[in-house]
Amino acid sequence: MIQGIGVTDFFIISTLMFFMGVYGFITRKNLITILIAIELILNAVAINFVIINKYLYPEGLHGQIFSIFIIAVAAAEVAIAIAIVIDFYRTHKSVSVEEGEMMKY
Amino acid sequence: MGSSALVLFFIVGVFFIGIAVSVAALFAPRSSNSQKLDPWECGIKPFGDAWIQFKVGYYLFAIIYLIFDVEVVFLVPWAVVMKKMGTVAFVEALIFLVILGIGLLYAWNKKALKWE
Amino acid sequence: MNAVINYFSEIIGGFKTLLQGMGITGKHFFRAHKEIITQQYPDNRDTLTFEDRYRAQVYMEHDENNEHRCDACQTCEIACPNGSIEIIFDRVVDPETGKKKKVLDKHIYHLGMCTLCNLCVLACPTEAIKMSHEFETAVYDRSELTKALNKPGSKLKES
Amino acid sequence: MTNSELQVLVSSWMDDLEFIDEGVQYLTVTVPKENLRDLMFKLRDDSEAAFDYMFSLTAVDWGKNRGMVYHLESTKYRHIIVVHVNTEDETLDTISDIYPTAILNEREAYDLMGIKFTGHPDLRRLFLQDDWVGHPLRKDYVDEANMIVK
Amino acid sequence: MTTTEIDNKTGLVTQEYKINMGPQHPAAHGVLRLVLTLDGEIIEKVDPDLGYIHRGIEKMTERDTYKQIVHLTDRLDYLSSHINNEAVCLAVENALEIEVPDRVKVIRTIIAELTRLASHQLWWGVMGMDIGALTTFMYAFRDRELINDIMEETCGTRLTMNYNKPGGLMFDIHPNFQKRVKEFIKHFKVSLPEYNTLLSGNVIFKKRLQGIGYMSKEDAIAYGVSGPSARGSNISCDVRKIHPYSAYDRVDFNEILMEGGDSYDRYMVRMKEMEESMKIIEQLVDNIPEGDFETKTAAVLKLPKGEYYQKVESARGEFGVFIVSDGKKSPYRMKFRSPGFANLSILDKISRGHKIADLVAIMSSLDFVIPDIDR
Amino acid sequence: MYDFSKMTGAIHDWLSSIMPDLGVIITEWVIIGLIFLAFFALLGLVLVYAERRIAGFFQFRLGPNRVGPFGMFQTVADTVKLLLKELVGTDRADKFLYNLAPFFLIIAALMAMAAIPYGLGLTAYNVNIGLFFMMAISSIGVIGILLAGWASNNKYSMIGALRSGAVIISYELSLGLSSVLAMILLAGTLNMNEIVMSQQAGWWLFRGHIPAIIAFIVFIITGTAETNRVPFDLTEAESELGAGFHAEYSGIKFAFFFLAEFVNMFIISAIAVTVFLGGWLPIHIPYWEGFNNIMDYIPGPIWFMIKTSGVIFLLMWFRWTFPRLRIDQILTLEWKYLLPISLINLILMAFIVMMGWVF
Amino acid sequence: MGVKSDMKNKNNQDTFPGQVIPGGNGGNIVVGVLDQIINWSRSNSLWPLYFGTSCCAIEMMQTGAARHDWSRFGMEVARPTPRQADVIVIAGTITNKMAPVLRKLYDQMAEPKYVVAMGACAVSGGPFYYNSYSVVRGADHIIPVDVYVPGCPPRPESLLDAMIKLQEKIKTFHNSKRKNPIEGFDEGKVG
Amino acid sequence: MGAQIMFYILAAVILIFSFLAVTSRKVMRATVYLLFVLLATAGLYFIIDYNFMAGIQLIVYAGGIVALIVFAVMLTERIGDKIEGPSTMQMILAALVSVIGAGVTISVLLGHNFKQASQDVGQDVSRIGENLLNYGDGGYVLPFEVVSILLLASMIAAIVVAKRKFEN
Ligand code: SF4
Ligand code: SF4
Ligand code: SF4
Repeated sequence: MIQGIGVTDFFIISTLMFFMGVYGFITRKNLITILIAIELILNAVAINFVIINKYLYPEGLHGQIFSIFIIAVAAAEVAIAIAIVIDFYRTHKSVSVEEGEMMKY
Repeated sequence: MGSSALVLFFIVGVFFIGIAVSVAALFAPRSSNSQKLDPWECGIKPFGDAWIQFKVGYYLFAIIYLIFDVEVVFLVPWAVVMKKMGTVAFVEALIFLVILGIGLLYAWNKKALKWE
Repeated sequence: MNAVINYFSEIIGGFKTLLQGMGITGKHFFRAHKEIITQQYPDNRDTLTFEDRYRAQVYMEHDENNEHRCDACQTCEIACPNGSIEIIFDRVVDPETGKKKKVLDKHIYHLGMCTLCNLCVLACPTEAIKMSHEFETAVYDRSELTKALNKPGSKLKES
Repeated sequence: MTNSELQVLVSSWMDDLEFIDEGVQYLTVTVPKENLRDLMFKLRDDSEAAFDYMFSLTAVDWGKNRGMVYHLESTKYRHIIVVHVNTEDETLDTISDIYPTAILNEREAYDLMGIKFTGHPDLRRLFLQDDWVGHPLRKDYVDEANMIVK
Repeated sequence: MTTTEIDNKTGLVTQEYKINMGPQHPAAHGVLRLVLTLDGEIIEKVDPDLGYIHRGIEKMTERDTYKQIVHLTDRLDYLSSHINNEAVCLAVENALEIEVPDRVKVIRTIIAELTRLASHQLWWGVMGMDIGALTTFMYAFRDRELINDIMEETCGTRLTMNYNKPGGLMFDIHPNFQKRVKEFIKHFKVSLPEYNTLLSGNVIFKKRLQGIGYMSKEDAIAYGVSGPSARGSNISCDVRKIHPYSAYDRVDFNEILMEGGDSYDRYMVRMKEMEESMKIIEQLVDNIPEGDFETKTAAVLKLPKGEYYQKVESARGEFGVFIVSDGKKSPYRMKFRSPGFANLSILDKISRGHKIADLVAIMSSLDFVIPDIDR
Repeated sequence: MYDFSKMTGAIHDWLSSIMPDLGVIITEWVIIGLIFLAFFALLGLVLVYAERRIAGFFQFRLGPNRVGPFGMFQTVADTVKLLLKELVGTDRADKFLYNLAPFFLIIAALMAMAAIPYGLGLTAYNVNIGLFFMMAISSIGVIGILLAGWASNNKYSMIGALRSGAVIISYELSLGLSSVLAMILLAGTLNMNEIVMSQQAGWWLFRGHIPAIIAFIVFIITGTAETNRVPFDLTEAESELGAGFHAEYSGIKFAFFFLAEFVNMFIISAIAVTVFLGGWLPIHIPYWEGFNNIMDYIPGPIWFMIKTSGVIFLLMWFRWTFPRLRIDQILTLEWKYLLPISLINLILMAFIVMMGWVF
Repeated sequence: MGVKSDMKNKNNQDTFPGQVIPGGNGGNIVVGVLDQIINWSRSNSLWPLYFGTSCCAIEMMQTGAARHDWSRFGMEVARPTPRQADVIVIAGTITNKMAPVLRKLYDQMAEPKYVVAMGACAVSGGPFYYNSYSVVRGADHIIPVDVYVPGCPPRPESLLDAMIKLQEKIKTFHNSKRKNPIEGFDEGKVG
Repeated sequence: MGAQIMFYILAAVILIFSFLAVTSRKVMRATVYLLFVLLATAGLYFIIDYNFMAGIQLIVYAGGIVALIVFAVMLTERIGDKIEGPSTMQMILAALVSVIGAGVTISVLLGHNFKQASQDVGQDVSRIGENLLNYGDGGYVLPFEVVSILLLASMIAAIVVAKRKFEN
């Protein structure tokens, strides 16, 4: 536990990170950058879980284990997403969303 | 030392490179000419950029790797407590491993492990 | 089942060849003190010898009276495939016979171009030029490689 | 097959072949350039000739005209024939589809002798730079800049 | 310089990915430049760009005398320099109908086989390096040094010996020659099995070469491939057997033939050829007939008008000399049929669909010497 | 067994007696930083020198022997030269990433070195997840290689980087799965020091039956691949790709890659020693009490270094013997041979541990 | 393309076609302590570029091989890329087509860089000086050469001797007064 | 003290690079910035002594996911090109959404008083392991096995997608 740093500080960081992710998710058109934004969001959530575990319920492990699952899910998601991105790229020669919409992917 | 060691080594690394590079940048002789900054390609002017799409079969390996990587992560806590927990842990991990083994076999079967 | 057996026998067979290879290199490593064949040039400069026929550059033999045998016949110049030899000669009138005769002024030899093919030496009718073993020929300036083979002040040996 | 048998065989295909007897080692035949490809096909495909191995292609500048000298050998019978073909206007038919080994060799001939092979898939300079002027193996080639004549 | 198009079969957007391999590249064997068109790491097209070492030797010969030409051929395929010399000398001797003494023939043959051994050793070492085994190079060069010593002792230089001349040899052999050759053979009989254990048997090496660069018999003939590369595809093309010259008609040796046609077979042909070369040398070295080492010839040789062709088997394949003479002291036109040139022409065909790493292996197995190709 | 934590503790106490807390921390940091930096640099120098000399002995030659006694200053000269060599790169590169790439490699290597147990109490970063930490940190280095190859905008670098990315990440699996996990099963802890201590009765290599030996072999193979050395040196693959991913780096920046390669080799060897060969524990032979007692007098760090050198020598031996594999063969080797074998081996090991069949 | 001919005089060797780029620097006997250290390190760590074009390359390889072993001088680290190399040993003939390549490689090398011309071809065109239409008469028309080794090919000891002479030359470099020898010589124009 | 400084530095790194990651115009750079964010997050875990979490963060995120994204970028991007930025309208909208969302959340967070636990419980991998494999109360054995199914499924999905043949 860090002296002088409260749980709220962590939450603020993760919140900001989360909403930056949201911002990126909305504004980006490139599939890979969208993926990056999603990663930011997931990471923010994972931080939250860990911090809740650490600061609020240190005896338990739920937060941590939950984070681990989040990371696992994130990995699975990225794996599929990248496969899709590359497949998308193969068919459309671009990874921009707009073209994807055009082709009714 | 606790995790502050990591900070220390981070700083050491940055300093190490920083100092070395700045010594080189300050004291090394320099020259310039019109060809120096071309990429090296066996002494011939390269055809275009290297940054064009490069089709390789590598990425499938990277994807499968990621899945297995997560598996390793899950197995680490298991490995640590395996000695203590005995049969239960063994059986559980066995199920876990078998399921992923199926995945590997599937990939093998689908020729995803074949380089193309 | 066969596939499984093949799978493992392949691994083991492959492993064996790898170990054999390592055996060869390992053998040489551990016998290195006996087998090292490095000649430590330049430390061995004194003991370094070459075969008699070794050709490193052309030179002209001079005897103790500073006399050579080249009569400026230019055979070597013609024989040389790439013009590494140039004979500069004077025509002097022989006082006895009254005929004009060539006398060597300079036997120019371009070491930087010579291919050490030995044709000039074979061609020379008087065996005036030979091949030397002087191999430390590196220079900083190319013009040093152009030499006059006859020493200053040398004369044709009367025979 | 001996040379004379071969000569009989080859001359039975075409009329306007000339055989050279003076100063040659192998059976040597001169073919008009129109018939070159026909002759080559025959030489390769005829079961008795079976010249499947072309081991040398030489472009020669004869002064008044230029030509190619083809050396062929049969890997089956081990007999050798030499084919001469001359051209006045610097064009010849390619034989690179008959003998793929000619692909590079004809490029070389084009590069150094300037003989143009019609029908060659990719007739570029082979040895010299693309902007080189002239064809150096020609007898009349002079190059003040790059050549020091002894 | 990239073009984009959609490949209909796979739907992949393929771009022509062109990459220069050479002229300055560790695997270029000198200065061969290959322009590779790649699809990922797969080679789609190999376009050799020659001429980086084109020295115009054929033009130079038109101004040199026949005796002078010999030393230029050293510089063609410098690894079989002696064999190249021999080709020119034989051509000139045939043209002038000079009968060279038996002794010359035998010595020429021995030295030619030594040259072949040295060339194959170097090839073996470099092949190992190309495949990634760094030590083979040193092992090969250790043994090569011994040959170089013999060469230096008898011929005067180590690499470009210029030991032949029309009508005979430049010198007689050195008195130690036979002894040292025998020593070398004894030494190399121990080393060659080591070569095989270290590299030929190695599972990695085999996997790298087997099935790579398959060359069918028909293709090989059509492209004019000769030498060990062709013999790997089961083509009997050894000039030493078919058109024997020098002393090859009196020695007993096998022409090595392999069925497979892939890089490993080409490799094995050369490995076994080394044994055959040793066999030839062993047969001859004790039986060098007494006699003169040269036939006296005129100072300036003039070939009668006509055309002359002489083929010999160099370390890389069939080396030919074609002389058109107009009766002067220099040839009217002289053409060298270099084995590497023909062998190179098939490179594109056999390396398509392979990977870059395979290309290096294929190039090694074809054993190029670039000045030989460029002339 | 001498416990170095006593010594470090004493230094710490002494320092805190003469200066305030902050001062103590800074002093300790400076000392440790300098020690590790020096060790790091020295390691690079010595390993490069050793590699060149050993290569020489494999090849009937001497290797560098003219600069200083036995050529020992050869690598020093090289370093000074590289330091004073111009830094050139292409103008077509992505400058920021191009310059960033070496940091990943060097810092990852440094951090991994921090977690290695050199002796009892001699670990800069003695963390409870030591081994896991090493794996984690080593997976960062690959990003450096990928970035270096990509940012150079050189086709050879690009191919080299892609290859090495594929190879390194693939082999990380076997490294983690078979070898490390299998041994964690035996040791029951992730802490490097505890792993060493758990081997007091004997090295895991011998106590773990055949699975341990298989794990060791797999570890050595994967370790070679992780460090991009022959027969897995595709990244550089001189005969194919020129210099591979660092083709555009010159001078000291290139030296970093070189250095990182050699330090990584040391790290891999150190892990092998820690996990399989009893770390800094002295060699004990059962029933040879006298011998064992003598061995005990040799300090732990020396044992550690001796064992590490042994493994490093093995890696060098590979390098100077084997030809290089092709990229698809490397991946096949990993995915079709090493990974399945590792998985089965892991289950076997788990079974053995469960039945308590360990010596 | 290629080297332009300004003068042509077949009898005078010093007027090869084109301009000769002088090998620069060196020749100072008195150098400072710092210079000494720097020069020591540079001279003892000469990493050659993989650059062999023809026959001489074999002797260069021979020099790297066990018998002569230039690794004793720390020279066995042959680098394929010019960025990391210190010295080009021009082992073999340089043709007009190769000249721009050589120049480019030299230009791409990081400072300090040295050049050794090995063999008659690199020194002067050697056997191909006369009658050849495609050979550059001496590598110093393209890049400045520090040391010339004649011979065809020079034997390994000769090359080692040249390398030692290069080391000696480097030891007299005055680093602060260094000048770039190719300055003023059609910078980057060849090719 | 030191940890506090570290926290602020890491927080700054996270925020700055998150921002750069979603605004950078070059994809490879964005990826690298993401990597920095993830590394800094791992750093956060390290300083609160959740070492195992940090390790996972490094190994899966930094070593796995980012490497994979780098691969994808290498394979798909014409990276010399910059990606086009969003339209101003879109940017303002997105910024508005984000800022409002963040504002609301933060104000809620600040308003709420969290009951921080007083004692610090040491974390060990074995504890996680025990919990993960425990099938009793508080055990996660079911999720543990489910994850394996998830991974299997995702792997199969990825392979199917990647191996999909192109139909014209
Ligand atoms: S050895 Fe040859 S090249 Fe040299 S001068 Fe004599 S004839 Fe000319
Ligand atoms: S050296 Fe011999 S050949 Fe040459 S000019 Fe003198 S005498 Fe004549
Ligand atoms: S100097 Fe002689 S050996 Fe060297 S490259 Fe030129 S011709 Fe070949």
